[in-house]
Amino acid sequence: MAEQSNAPKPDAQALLDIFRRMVRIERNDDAIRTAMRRGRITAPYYSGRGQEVIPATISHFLNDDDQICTIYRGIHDMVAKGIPLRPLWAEISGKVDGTCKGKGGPMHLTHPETGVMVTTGIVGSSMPIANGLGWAAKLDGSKRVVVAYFGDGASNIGAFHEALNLASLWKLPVLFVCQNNGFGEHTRYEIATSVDKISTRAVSYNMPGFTVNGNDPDDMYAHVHAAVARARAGEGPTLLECKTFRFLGHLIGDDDFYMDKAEKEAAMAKDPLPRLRARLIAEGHASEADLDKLIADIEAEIADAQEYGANSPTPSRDELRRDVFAEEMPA
Amino acid sequence: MAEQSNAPKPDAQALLDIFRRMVRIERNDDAIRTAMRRGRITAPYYSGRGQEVIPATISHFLNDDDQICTIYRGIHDMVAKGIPLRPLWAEISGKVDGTCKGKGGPMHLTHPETGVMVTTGIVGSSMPIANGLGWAAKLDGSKRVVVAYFGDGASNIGAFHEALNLASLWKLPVLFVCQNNGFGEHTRYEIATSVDKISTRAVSYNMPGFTVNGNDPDDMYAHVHAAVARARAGEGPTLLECKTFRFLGHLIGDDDFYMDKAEKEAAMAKDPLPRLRARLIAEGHASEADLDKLIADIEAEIADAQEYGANSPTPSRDELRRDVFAEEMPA
Amino acid sequence: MSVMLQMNGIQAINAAMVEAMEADPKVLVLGEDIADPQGGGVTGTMKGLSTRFGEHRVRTTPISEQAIIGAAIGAALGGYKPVAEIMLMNFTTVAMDMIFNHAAKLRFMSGGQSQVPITIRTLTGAGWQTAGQHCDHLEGWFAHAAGIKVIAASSPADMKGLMLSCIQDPDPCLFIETGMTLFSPGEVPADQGPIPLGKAKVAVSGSDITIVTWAAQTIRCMMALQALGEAGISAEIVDLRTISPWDKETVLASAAKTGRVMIAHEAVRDFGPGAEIAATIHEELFGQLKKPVKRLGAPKCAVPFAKVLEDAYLVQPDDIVAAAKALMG
Amino acid sequence: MSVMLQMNGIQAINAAMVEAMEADPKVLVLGEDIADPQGGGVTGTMKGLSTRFGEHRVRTTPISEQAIIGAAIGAALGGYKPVAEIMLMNFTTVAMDMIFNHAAKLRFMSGGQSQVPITIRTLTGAGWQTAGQHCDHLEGWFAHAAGIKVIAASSPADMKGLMLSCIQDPDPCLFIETGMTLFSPGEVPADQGPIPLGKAKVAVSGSDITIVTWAAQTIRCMMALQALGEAGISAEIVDLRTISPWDKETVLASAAKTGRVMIAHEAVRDFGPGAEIAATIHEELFGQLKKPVKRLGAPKCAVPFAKVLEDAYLVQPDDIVAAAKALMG
Ligand SMILES: Cc1ncc(C[n+]2csc(CCOP(=O)(O)OP(=O)(O)O)c2C)c(N)n1
Ligand SMILES: Cc1ncc(C[n+]2csc(CCOP(=O)(O)OP(=O)(O)O)c2C)c(N)n1
Ligand SMILES: [Mg+2]
Ligand SMILES: [Mg+2]
Repeated sequence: MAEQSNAPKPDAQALLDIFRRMVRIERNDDAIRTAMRRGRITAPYYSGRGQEVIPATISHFLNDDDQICTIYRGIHDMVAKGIPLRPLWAEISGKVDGTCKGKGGPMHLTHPETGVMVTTGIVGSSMPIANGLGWAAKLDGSKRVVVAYFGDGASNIGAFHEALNLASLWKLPVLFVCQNNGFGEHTRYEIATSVDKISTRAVSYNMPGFTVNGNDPDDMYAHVHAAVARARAGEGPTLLECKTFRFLGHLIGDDDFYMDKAEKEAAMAKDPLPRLRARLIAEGHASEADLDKLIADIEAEIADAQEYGANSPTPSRDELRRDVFAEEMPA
Repeated sequence: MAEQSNAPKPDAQALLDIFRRMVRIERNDDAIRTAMRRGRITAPYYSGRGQEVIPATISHFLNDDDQICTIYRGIHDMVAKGIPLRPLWAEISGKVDGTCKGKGGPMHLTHPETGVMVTTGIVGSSMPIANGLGWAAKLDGSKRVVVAYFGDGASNIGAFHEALNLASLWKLPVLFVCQNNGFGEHTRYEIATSVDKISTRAVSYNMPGFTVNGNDPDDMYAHVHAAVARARAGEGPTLLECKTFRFLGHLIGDDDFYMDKAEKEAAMAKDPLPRLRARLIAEGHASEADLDKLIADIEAEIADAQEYGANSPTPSRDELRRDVFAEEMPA
Repeated sequence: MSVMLQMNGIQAINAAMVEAMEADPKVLVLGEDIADPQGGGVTGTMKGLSTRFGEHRVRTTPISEQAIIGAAIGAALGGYKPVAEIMLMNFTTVAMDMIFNHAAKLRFMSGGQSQVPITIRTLTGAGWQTAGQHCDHLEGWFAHAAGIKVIAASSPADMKGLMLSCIQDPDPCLFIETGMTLFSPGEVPADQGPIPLGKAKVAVSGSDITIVTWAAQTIRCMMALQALGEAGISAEIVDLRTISPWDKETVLASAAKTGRVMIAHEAVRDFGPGAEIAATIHEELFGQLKKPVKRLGAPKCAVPFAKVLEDAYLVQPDDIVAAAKALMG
Repeated sequence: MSVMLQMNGIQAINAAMVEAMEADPKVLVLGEDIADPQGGGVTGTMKGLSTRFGEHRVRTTPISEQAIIGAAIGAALGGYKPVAEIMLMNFTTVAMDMIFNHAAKLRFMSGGQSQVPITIRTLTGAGWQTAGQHCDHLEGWFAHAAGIKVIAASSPADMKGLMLSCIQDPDPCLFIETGMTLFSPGEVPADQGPIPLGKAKVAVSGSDITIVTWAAQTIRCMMALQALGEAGISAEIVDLRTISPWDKETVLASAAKTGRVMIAHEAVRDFGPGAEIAATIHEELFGQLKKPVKRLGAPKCAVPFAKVLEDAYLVQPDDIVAAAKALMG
């Protein structure tokens, strides 16, 4: 999309890393949906199926101490970042060994140890908080970068505007990553958004902005490479609009009457996951057996995590008095 | 500033109309400040001194049934629009004959009869409401236009973003008029605003946006002419950034330590009011005597209004139970 | 006797909307996903309206709550009667300036020149594991604000009648829906007309104890009735329906009759709406109560995700029975 | 005995800021007009800080309240202790999502992994004719919210001590300033250290009647003391200082002693913070009070502009005296 001559390209190792992250996301998503179908998990679940390339490529460039703020549709972002699966599963199962002791659930998964700082259920609210983490990174004199994930619909809410203006003024090391999947709930992009490309809005903040093919690891690689380098160099934020498609509706259980069937089928036919697999093999970076093994290992890890979550105890009602404040509330 | 070849130019009558509105604004502002100094009016007062050309030119194009939503610094906008001065003075004096029975005061002056629909004390909040009035105008099948006035600082708040996006999507007949006076309270433009020109932000909404010399009646005339025509034709909103300067600090009583003295003096030396007067005479549109007479008449009108406000009774405490809801609250 | 129709809250509100829009071309609808191509709202409560009345009157908006309420206010100032949806009550926080500083105050600040006849519909309520940011009960905030009425019906008939009243009311109304009340079926008279705002309903008559409640909590109080009966306790359930302005007369009459009062709401107990009602009852019936007013509400924490915690968070029928027994003891 | 300094609230808070920033490099300041080139805040309360500690620690922001609180939250998650200013309390409405859904909840929703040690300073209070959108007292809203502490000191010494505690507190604190309390002078011990949150202060001891109050209303209660004395009424004034969590122990002890209680606050009376306190006193001291608790607060309307109306809107010393006489009679 945007021109990037001499753009850096992912080598075999990078592509494999991105693929591995994508598989973890997709297998994990599949396992969650299966568990939901079987009634083993009861929770509102917003799948990121189809959007894997975006966080997988971004996380390839992130260090352990880099941070993300994400949204209700964010488990793909967290898995890409490296959140451990056992406490993730315990959390979405509402158990004490969950990242949040079962108190936050899938919409508020948090794991500061791996840089998963905030998961919000409020459209737009990841961005202002990411700024503060960026400010802290800057004050620390560190090279940390912070990623604020959000959707296309979120680009129309006030918090987007305030956050991008401040980040630009303060030259904060933040990547604003819009996962433009074409819909906000049931509403098509063009009904809600007055501009053709969300990246255009970067102009309002004197910030670089790019529209990227979010399903293409090459295009993502080049743009994320540049944006992360810019942030680490103290040159400030970048807005990346990553175009993708939401395969599974707004939330599991929603029917897709509002989607154009042909458009949806065409998008799903270009599923980036099998495409990357085919490419890895075609380009000789891996054999079918290698990738099967990689997938099998991941599936085993997920099965173990799921088991762990299922076996973890449920929280006691005393938890209602804990973590409201640092000190426990009186009984 | 923006190129407008073949731009329409104000004729003598238009210039005189603009001048007359400016004089009413300026004389009225002067009278308010004098009354405050003498302790006859006690109220926070945000003067529009220096910014007269903007609402004077805009109101030249407005019909009686066109509407404005303005801000705490908005008396110049209302006077230009034609709010009657007697109830205005009664209002700022806190009296029953005030537009709002003394309940709103200078920051919430309202006069729907002359199209002064909302005056808000909250930065940014004139814009979302103006949209609704524009929507109503459209639903009515009328040609009414609505002006949302706001400041440069307000262009950084979320409501600006949400309002402009919606107005563009719905093609609402709204003029978004930013009176860029270089400061938001004590904070210089560039400390708060990441983009050189606020008009650039129109791009984010696929909306026409122009930076206009807000102290130049010709430049204003051409741009307002086009924007109003566009709105009346059902073609949607326009963002006009009108560059001006705030002569009297943020609110009366504030000292101007935060302003660059040379910059301020240079701006005040270019006071648009005497300049327009000189031009009217130089171009032969009026004589000194004509203009002196015009000013004297306005001063008499203001003196009468001030007297009216002073003599109006104070409201009874029963007013606390009225106008909360349509029905009176129980005592 | 009028024909009774069986319907749930969604259908009842929808019926009110259809009637109101038929009767008055000034009634508008706006909100996220609200038109038919987007499903008529996430709960489908507005289904069919855009098809029937046109997308100029029933508009899907961007995710821009300030712009939604702002547009509703402006349209109201322009003579319309907009019904705006804020999808969930927690999202009123991003539109709070528009609601509190503007919608609720313009009449007063303008000395009565402006009126803002808008209805804000919003959904909330725990029980669906939507956790900390999707199901708070904030009616106490709005009840504390001047210039806005706060309504929360618990039966389909009340929903229809109160929605009709909200739409026609000359002032802003916040109409609170909950998953539980929307999905519960009930009987609605075919000719159900407007039900006056500000009037509570004695949903169940009784003599031992008064339970003041509203919204989904009314349903949970009803679920306690059998156990209360088995314990020999005759409970009078007063469904407040309008939280602000609330119906002191009905509540005080019931409280004076029973001398024992419980207030049960889903909102956090601490500094919650029940405090106003309890304080007023104590003030007005000083020395006449047999026991201090008991307030039941949520603990002071965010709504938890885990089902066991969410169950513990809510005021359950069992909690009501236990509190009633203590009041009797 | 420590040396006493004479200063007003602005100077007291400023002194707390200087001490806190000296002692802990993690303390940051942000807000509109907050750095010295902009005057150190509209009240000058932050004056000198950016010059002394650098503009990287004391940052003037755009008019973007969501961005301000968001940046504070994020910096807190990153290990800092930001003191953010929302210029006036009414403007918290544009940042309410950040405050209520995020700052106050992140600890709970993360199961204790996150903490948000921010202090939000905000100014309010009628009496300056700033009318409907500049002087509401919304502490009741925040007190109803879980996960945030609400503080409103009335004397310079308390302001210093409580500000020091807010900054060091591991949780979000809303620190409410008012024009009246900021400008009133008082004595502050030179070595004034942190004052614990959650502890009320018996500002005046008395035996006939307990008056619970806070913020500028404390000063208006003090102004009633002479007339109360002349009427032979010995009033005990309990300055709550922390509204949430509030000091039940001190309030109940005083109420039990006097048997007559008045709660006076500037906030709207209806569904206001006084209701929680009144309800609790009635619950805990049932049968022990001589009179029902009297609640004084603003009428349910927007703050009016006209001086006569604004005076009538506020709970004045005379209103307190009249209410006290009624309680005694
Ligand atoms: C302030 C706010 N308004 C409305 C919602 C309800 N809501 C949840 S997700 C969503 C759609 C968001 O769309 P987008 O930003 O494109 O993200 P996506 O879900 O497509 O990833 C909406 C409207 C919300 N959570 N927060
Ligand atoms: C939401 C909000 N934040 C802060 C304020 C305080 N405030 C009043 S005027 C003002 C400056 C506004 O600047 P600008 O938009 O440039 O308008 P101007 O006053 O220069 O006309 C500020 C910060 C407010 N009224 N509302
Ligand atoms: Mg989307
Ligand atoms: Mg300005």
